[in-house]
Amino acid sequence: MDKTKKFDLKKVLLDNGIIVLLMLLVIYVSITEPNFRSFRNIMNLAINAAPRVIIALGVSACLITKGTDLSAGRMVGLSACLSGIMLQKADAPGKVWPDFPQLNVWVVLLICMALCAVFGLINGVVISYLSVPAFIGTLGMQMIVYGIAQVVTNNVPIGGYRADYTAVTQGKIGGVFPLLFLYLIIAAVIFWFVFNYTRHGKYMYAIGGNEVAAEVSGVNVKKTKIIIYITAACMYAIAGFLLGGKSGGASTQMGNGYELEAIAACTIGGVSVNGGIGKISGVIIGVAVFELLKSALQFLGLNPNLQYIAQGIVIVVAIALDIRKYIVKK
Amino acid sequence: MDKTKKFDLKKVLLDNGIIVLLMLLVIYVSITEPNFRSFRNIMNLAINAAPRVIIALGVSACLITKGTDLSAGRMVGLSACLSGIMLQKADAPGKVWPDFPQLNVWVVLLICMALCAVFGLINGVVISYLSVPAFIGTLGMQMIVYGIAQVVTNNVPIGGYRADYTAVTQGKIGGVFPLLFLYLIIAAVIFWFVFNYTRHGKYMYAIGGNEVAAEVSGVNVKKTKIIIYITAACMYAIAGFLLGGKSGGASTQMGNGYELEAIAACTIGGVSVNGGIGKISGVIIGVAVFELLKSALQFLGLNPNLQYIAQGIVIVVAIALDIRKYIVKK
Amino acid sequence: MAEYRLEMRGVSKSFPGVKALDKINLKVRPGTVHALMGENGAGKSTLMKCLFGIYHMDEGEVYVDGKKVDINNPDEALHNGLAMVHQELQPVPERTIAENMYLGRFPTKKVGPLQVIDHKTMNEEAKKWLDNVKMPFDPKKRLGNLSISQMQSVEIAKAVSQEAKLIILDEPTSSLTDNEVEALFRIVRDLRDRGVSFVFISHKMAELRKISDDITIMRDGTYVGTWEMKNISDDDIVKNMVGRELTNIYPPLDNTPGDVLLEVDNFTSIHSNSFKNCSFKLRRGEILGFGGLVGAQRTELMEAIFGIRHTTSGEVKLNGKPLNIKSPKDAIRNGIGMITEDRRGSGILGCLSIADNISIASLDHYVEGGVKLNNGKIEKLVQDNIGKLSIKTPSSKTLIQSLSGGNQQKVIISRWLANNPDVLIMDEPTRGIDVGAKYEIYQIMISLAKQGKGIIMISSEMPELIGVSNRIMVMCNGKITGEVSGDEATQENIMYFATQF
Amino acid sequence: EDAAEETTDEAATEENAEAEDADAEEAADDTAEAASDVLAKPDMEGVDVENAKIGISIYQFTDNFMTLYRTELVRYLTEDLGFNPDNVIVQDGKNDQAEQTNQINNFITDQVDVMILNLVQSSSAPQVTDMCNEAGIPVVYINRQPDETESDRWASDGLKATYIGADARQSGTFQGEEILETENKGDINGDGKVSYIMVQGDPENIDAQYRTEYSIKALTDAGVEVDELLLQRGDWDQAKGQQIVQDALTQYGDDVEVVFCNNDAMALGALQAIQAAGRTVGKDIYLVGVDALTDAVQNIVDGNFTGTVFNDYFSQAQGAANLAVKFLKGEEVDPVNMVDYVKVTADNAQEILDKIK
Ligand SMILES: Nc1ncnc2c1ncn2[C@@H]1O[C@H](COP(=O)(O)OP(=O)(O)OP(=O)(O)O)[C@@H](O)[C@H]1O
Ligand SMILES: Nc1ncnc2c1ncn2[C@@H]1O[C@H](COP(=O)(O)OP(=O)(O)OP(=O)(O)O)[C@@H](O)[C@H]1O
Ligand SMILES: [Mg+2]
Ligand SMILES: [Mg+2]
Repeated sequence: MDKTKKFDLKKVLLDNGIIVLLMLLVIYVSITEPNFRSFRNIMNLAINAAPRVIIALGVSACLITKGTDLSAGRMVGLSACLSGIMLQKADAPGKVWPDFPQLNVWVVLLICMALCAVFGLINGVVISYLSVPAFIGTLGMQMIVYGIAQVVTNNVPIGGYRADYTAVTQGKIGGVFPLLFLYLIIAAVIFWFVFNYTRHGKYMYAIGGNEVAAEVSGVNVKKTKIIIYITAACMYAIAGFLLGGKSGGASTQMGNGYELEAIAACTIGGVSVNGGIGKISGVIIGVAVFELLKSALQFLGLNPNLQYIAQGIVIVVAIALDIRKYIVKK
Repeated sequence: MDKTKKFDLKKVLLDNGIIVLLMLLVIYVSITEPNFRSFRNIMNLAINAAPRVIIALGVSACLITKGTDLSAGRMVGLSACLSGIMLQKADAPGKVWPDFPQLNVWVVLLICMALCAVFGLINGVVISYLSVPAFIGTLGMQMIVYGIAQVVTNNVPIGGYRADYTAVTQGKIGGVFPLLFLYLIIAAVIFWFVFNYTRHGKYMYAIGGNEVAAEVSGVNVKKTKIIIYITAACMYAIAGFLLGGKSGGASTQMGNGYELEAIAACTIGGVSVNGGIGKISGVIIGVAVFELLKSALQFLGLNPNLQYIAQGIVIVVAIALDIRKYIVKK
Repeated sequence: MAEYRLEMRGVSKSFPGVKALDKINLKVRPGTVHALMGENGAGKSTLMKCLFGIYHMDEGEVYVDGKKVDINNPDEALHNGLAMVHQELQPVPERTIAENMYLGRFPTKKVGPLQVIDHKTMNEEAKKWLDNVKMPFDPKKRLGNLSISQMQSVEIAKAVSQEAKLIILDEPTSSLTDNEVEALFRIVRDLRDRGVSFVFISHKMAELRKISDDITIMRDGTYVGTWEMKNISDDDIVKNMVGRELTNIYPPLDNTPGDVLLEVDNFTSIHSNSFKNCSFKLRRGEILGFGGLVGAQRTELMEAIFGIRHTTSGEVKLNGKPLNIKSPKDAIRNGIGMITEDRRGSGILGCLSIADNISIASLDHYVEGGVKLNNGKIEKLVQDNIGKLSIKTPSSKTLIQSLSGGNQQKVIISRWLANNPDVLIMDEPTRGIDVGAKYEIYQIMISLAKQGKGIIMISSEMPELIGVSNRIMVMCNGKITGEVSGDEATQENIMYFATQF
Repeated sequence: EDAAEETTDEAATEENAEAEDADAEEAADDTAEAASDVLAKPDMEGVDVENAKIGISIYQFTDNFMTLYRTELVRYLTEDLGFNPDNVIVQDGKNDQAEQTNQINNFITDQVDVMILNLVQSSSAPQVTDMCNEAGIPVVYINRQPDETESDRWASDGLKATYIGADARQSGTFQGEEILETENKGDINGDGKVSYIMVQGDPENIDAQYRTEYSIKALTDAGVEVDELLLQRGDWDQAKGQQIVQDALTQYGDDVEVVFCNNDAMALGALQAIQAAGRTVGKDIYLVGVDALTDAVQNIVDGNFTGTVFNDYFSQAQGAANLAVKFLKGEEVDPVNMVDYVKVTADNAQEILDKIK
């Protein structure tokens, strides 16, 4: 936002309160637990963050248009289960679809994306044409998708994946640079371009700013929204595909509740739930804050019950600090 | 909103689409499953609805001020566990606090309310003074409260309740009229009065309709919001107390996810998530829709996986139908 | 009795990047109407918001009846006997008119131990004050059903009903028509005679002449001076405001209408109480004025042409070829643009930058290779417009919501200049715009006309209507009741048609 | 076929946390005589298999173990015992006791003849038992065990209620014993103590607590010194299991000798992390889970898994059905019937795999 010209340390610290807070934590942990700053742990973080960022990117677009998407987590789960089912070894014990052809791994990804895109389309139509509030529309979709996932998997956990699936999800370039991290970067760059250098992006912000005004200025609000929810759904599909491969198995519970974490991460990163405001860099920072926090708390060996409390507090404090920037001083 | 004077069946049917839909379902089930319309089942419904309505009432006030409260479910859980712990029989196996005095059951309720009120206060302050979006502030609180519940109960499920606790939660007046239903009625009447005949109620609607307007008209917006979140928290405490007694036991997972159902119920009942609009009658109808649906689906013996799908669809359809009323064609 | 009802000394206030107020003084005598004038962005509203406790002033002192007061929020302001009509309407559309009027001070009665809202008293009181401002509405009616001007009147009724010692009116007449203004003035005079003081902000010289006793002029957030109205001429006022001579209010109307550009035939709304069978023609290079009383449905008619509202019948032809317009997008694609009446509701993109607000309607012109936008070119476009309309802002990245009312209006106009349509519909284009800026806007309209564009201007200001229209259509209660050519137009003959119920 | 596959998650037996170890032994004793008659297919003389209504409520359908359990239960009731499929009603407790109580109420309203209940909160058993007995409907509790005082009450007050299940403590104990059975008793680096990571399920489920406690107890009871490097909750989730172990291996590196997981899903996640970290199970690290998911058992066969524990849902499901039949026939039943867990290691992995396939 509008910074005063002259450098003001206090202000800078407060304006970047979250980052500062976190850096302190990181520094502390790095000192007490040297392995925390090891290259491997940094790569771990990148790997853990990848699916989260991909989900958060999808959600952020919804948030920017004053919307939201509560079906994210369940779609991740459905996609994880589906890709898992389609990519089980031919001889995997208890193959769910025993005589399903051995499709190319990318084809499977596309199938999952296509399926989720359909749900995204429904979300979009329900929200824009039936003008159902996004919160409720996607909440309903959350239940529907969950039900479908259960029907598809029959609540049986999926495992015994093909080597190529494991390769594209757990592989490392030159044995060091995780593919997942590469996917993260690609996704972020594409979204950054769309948000800043396309009409779709500008329209998205305009709708968030004032839907009526956008409409009157010739923006096709309905179409824009539908595209946003479809894209988001595709991102969830990708995330689910990666998450399942990363964990070497999937169940209907996978991804449960991720939507809330994603929304929280976006907000921490400065995406306004009141629409119109939000940057890709922010989304990434938001997720990073979350993942760093989780990993730091684990390294500190904090009692798991207290970890919930700690996370909750951090969310609130982080955002309270961040909001300060956007409130016009009175 | 501009209703045509002359009676128009189609319009009436559409305007009450949810109710109509539901009535059809109810009639169908009543015919195929006679027990469904038995007095006993109707009482069951009333009993199930009671805690839900009490929660929804609390949430509705938050929604009307353009807010929300995601900590509802976890507070219900905490309150259920706490009241459970305090009301275990002296000789209950594995009593959590063995030498805790045998307090009067209503005193215990007040203690739980007081505790939750503190969390409500924090919600309110965070939202109004730190201007953290309600969604995120209460999401953080959700985690915090859950963590606390685990610390308090040490994740041990609680049971072996005192007779007086069971009496006030499961008792029936004259052996037929459930006390829970009585509590529901009392709560609803009080809220109805506050919403329609007190300044607090009017301020609440005004804030939802246009916060700046309320502010410049001299309404103490911050105070009003804080009161709302405190009251809501107290309602969750009551609901938790009742729910625990009703189920004869409690665990940290109790109430998990109730906030979303409550919000959905409110919206089905015509409480606008965009603030400023909502009636008590609507809230009750909304919850009734939910409970009737659940019970009807079970009586039909529908596969539980499909029940999720059915519920999701009903939510969306119901609200899509309801919204129509509020859209004025230009 | 103190010498001054209100005294503000050395008030300063700055926002990030803007020094909005710099040592401003304001002295209001009891029982007088004190005019506050200045260009858009001069700081009038900010000054009043500081007084009313909406903003906290960086420095300065406030005295009410000689007593130093420290006002931190509107509530305290009200308790100090101040009331205010805000420049930006603050309605709660979903609630009743009465509830809007008594928000923050609902009358209550004791029922047993309980304080209960006294709906009866509230509605009766509200009714009384509404009649007073010639707004005979049922106070139990939803406020949202009213037009902007009607809401404006309700706000006024609310302010005067507060029985305050000092009432601030920030451009109260900006969306009122003459008879509503008359009603307002009657009340103001009447209250003034009972010792109530007023601060009256307006850009309409004539009004101020009629109503005010003293005048304080501001320029760029600085204090210029205070005069008794009778001791200062209009030219001096303008000179002090803009800091330069401004010879006349309307530029020469030297455009020449050509052949028919737009043909509107038999438009009828889906709502029985709205516009019916409206037909008219707009010529190339013509500025066509639309006059009428509020509620004449001019806005509705134009919004229907623009694809915002639904019609049962009606056809639009552009250059003789019929158009099928279902949404503003269609209209814009066919070269029709519209500046809507409700700036905040359907104009500004609040939390977006000025740049985004200006470019949003014309992004199609800046696409390269099918997808990528040339943000460089867009920024240039934005800078051009900021210059051309002298929009007062620290930068093009500034959020539009932080601009002064008038400057926001200029941004919206830029949006359509950038889009460059063949037909531009302007609904109250100079609402809340200062004299200097008005002149600039008229010039723009005329130069557009000279480029062969067609311009439709809805205006409730008679002089403006007469001053810059080649031709004037007059509407009354949904029907086009008459047509007057620019040169023979007079207040009288327009009024005549405007009242053909 | 596929449903009979894998199993994750806890087979739940709930007892309060302060339970004496004594219970464990005594529980183990029960099993002996339980197995004998309850597990044998009863003759269906005098049972109205056409019209008898059976109400079943599972604490949560998404629980994979209970999915296998109920699949087998329904199959056995309808195919082997010949009950009418339309009268075998299965409900999902949605892990919400209030919800489940509603369902039980509906069963009563619906006048079922016997209920098989997998309570969300075993602590609610007293209330449920009374509700059902008032309505004259006998109850077979499965999977999550009501505490002794309650089951004793059934015997003493002659209430028509019984429990059949396995003892979660045993599953923990077996995990520990599997580590003890390795050639170096889990002490790979020979520093005289076993350094381990514990990945816990959602502790709200008592199994998580028992497995965590008793797996270690088995070691200490055998006089082995232990060192807990880290305890984290993975909530039965494979993704969390992977993430926790991945980070833990980064933090503690070679110090980690054993990875205990409360269920196989998390253990399978852990396996991904272990392999990614270039460690080899059996060589420089040990990994044990519970549930005997086919995937896990397969990994034991392939040598990527030290062991798991099979929760014998066949016996439990059939036993539960048999108990229900006994009630219908009005026979006497023991209040508590225990079924044993089965250790799964390289020795018997293949044979178990064939059984559950
Ligand atoms: N909330 C705000 N944040 C930042 N700048 C602001 C804010 N409010 C006003 N300003 C700036 O202060 C200056 C004065 O604005 P103000 O609204 O007082 O002008 P005004 O005299 O009322 O103009 P108009 O006649 O158009 O209403 C303008 O430059 C405006 O951009
Ligand atoms: N008779 C009436 N009673 C109540 N409301 C009315 C009436 N006539 C019109 N309105 C309201 O006023 C609006 C119509 O006024 P409209 O804005 O069309 O008049 P206008 O001539 O366009 O005024 P403006 O010059 O402000 O645009 C509609 O929104 C309608 O709700
Ligand atoms: Mg102003
Ligand atoms: Mg489970």
